[in-house]
Amino acid sequence: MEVLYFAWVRERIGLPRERVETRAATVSDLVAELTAREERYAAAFADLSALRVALDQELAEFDAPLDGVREVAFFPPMTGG
Amino acid sequence: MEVLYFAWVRERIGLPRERVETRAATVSDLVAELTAREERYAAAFADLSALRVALDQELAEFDAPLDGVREVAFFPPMTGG
Amino acid sequence: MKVAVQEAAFDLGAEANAFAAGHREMGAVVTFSGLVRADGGLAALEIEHYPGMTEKAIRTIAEEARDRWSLGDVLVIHRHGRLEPGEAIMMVATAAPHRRDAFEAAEFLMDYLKSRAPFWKKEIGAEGTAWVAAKDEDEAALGRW
Amino acid sequence: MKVAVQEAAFDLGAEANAFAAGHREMGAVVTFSGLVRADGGLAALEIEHYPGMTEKAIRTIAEEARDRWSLGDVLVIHRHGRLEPGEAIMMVATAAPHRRDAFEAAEFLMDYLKSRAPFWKKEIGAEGTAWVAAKDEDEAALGRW
Repeated sequence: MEVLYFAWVRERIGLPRERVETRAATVSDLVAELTAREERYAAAFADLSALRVALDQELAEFDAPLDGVREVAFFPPMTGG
Repeated sequence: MEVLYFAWVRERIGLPRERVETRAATVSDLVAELTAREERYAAAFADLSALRVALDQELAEFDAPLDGVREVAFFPPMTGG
Repeated sequence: MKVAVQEAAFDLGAEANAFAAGHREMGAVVTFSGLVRADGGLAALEIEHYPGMTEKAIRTIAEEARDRWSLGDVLVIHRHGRLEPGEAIMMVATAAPHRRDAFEAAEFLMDYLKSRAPFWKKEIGAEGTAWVAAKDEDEAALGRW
Repeated sequence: MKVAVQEAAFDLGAEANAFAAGHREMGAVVTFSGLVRADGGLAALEIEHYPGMTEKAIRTIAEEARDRWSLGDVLVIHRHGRLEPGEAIMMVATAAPHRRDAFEAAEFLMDYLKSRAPFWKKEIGAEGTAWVAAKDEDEAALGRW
């Protein structure tokens, strides 16, 4: 699946998007996998309460299943307007 | 004092303003004086709940004293905006 | 603070731009404009006002808004005379550091202008003319503040 | 309904005029514009967004507003990229037969755009850059609706 990062999540991880091959069942599982990879992921995902996630461009919860999802995006709370 | 009429009050009485010599103590007394004058005044002042009054260009109540007042205006509830 | 009571038409967009440009230290600008509705049958609106009292009443309302909310500035323009359907009757604008202040102050201004500034509207239709009646809900709206 | 997510600057007044002109049957038009505050030290604002999701999220919010209030139309413009102090970041406009609907829908749009549309602001100052943190009060504002 495609995994996208925005704002300081993007800056900490150091790239805006990447293709990830995973069998993670939920967003939380995916976060655990990424966190285990490298320090920069661990830094980005250190505090999930400061993060939001979208699945196929819709806001979702961290316990949401990834079944059939093609695009996951992680970002901080939004500050538009 | 100067007495001014606006909107349908002006139309019923048939003039926008007039000079009135009066010893009326309150707005209500002035209304009673005018009402007694002619039918067109009686028609304009028939329902005081449908009227508003301003004394020297400030909204006031019908029991307000006229002491020192130079300009009295009668009009329907306002419909600006 | 700019208050204008005028017969001439005004350019809503140009006024909004000029107002916003004057407040570079403010983050939020709200405008409200009241337009003559192009309803079936309405040929024109005739607005009467009370010269002298009108400006005073609007300034009092605008000052009250500035006391109640944290505002950078307030603009009120209100026309009188004859207006055609689609024309702007009036506008208010508020500039504030925060959006909630700008919104609330603009609503407050509108609620008070509606029932406390001496304007009267007459509708001119194909079948005659009629003074617009004040609505109970407009008087009731003042109770919010 | 017009939704624009764009890098280019827009003319607030021209947009407001075009929007109002398109709604001659509506009596009330409200606009909100968010401007980059010319605060001490801020050199620019950099706005990042999530292409694809952004337009969708804004449309969803605008449709919700149209379901909840009696509205003639809704306009949302939001910029991304680099903005200088004093520039307009975004605007919303609502047209309605009655002013309360126009005001409430505009506030609703702003509250939701603020916390539910995928934009992130970064402040660029003389001493470095900093992502703008979301405010608890912005999340809390959604509870009103």
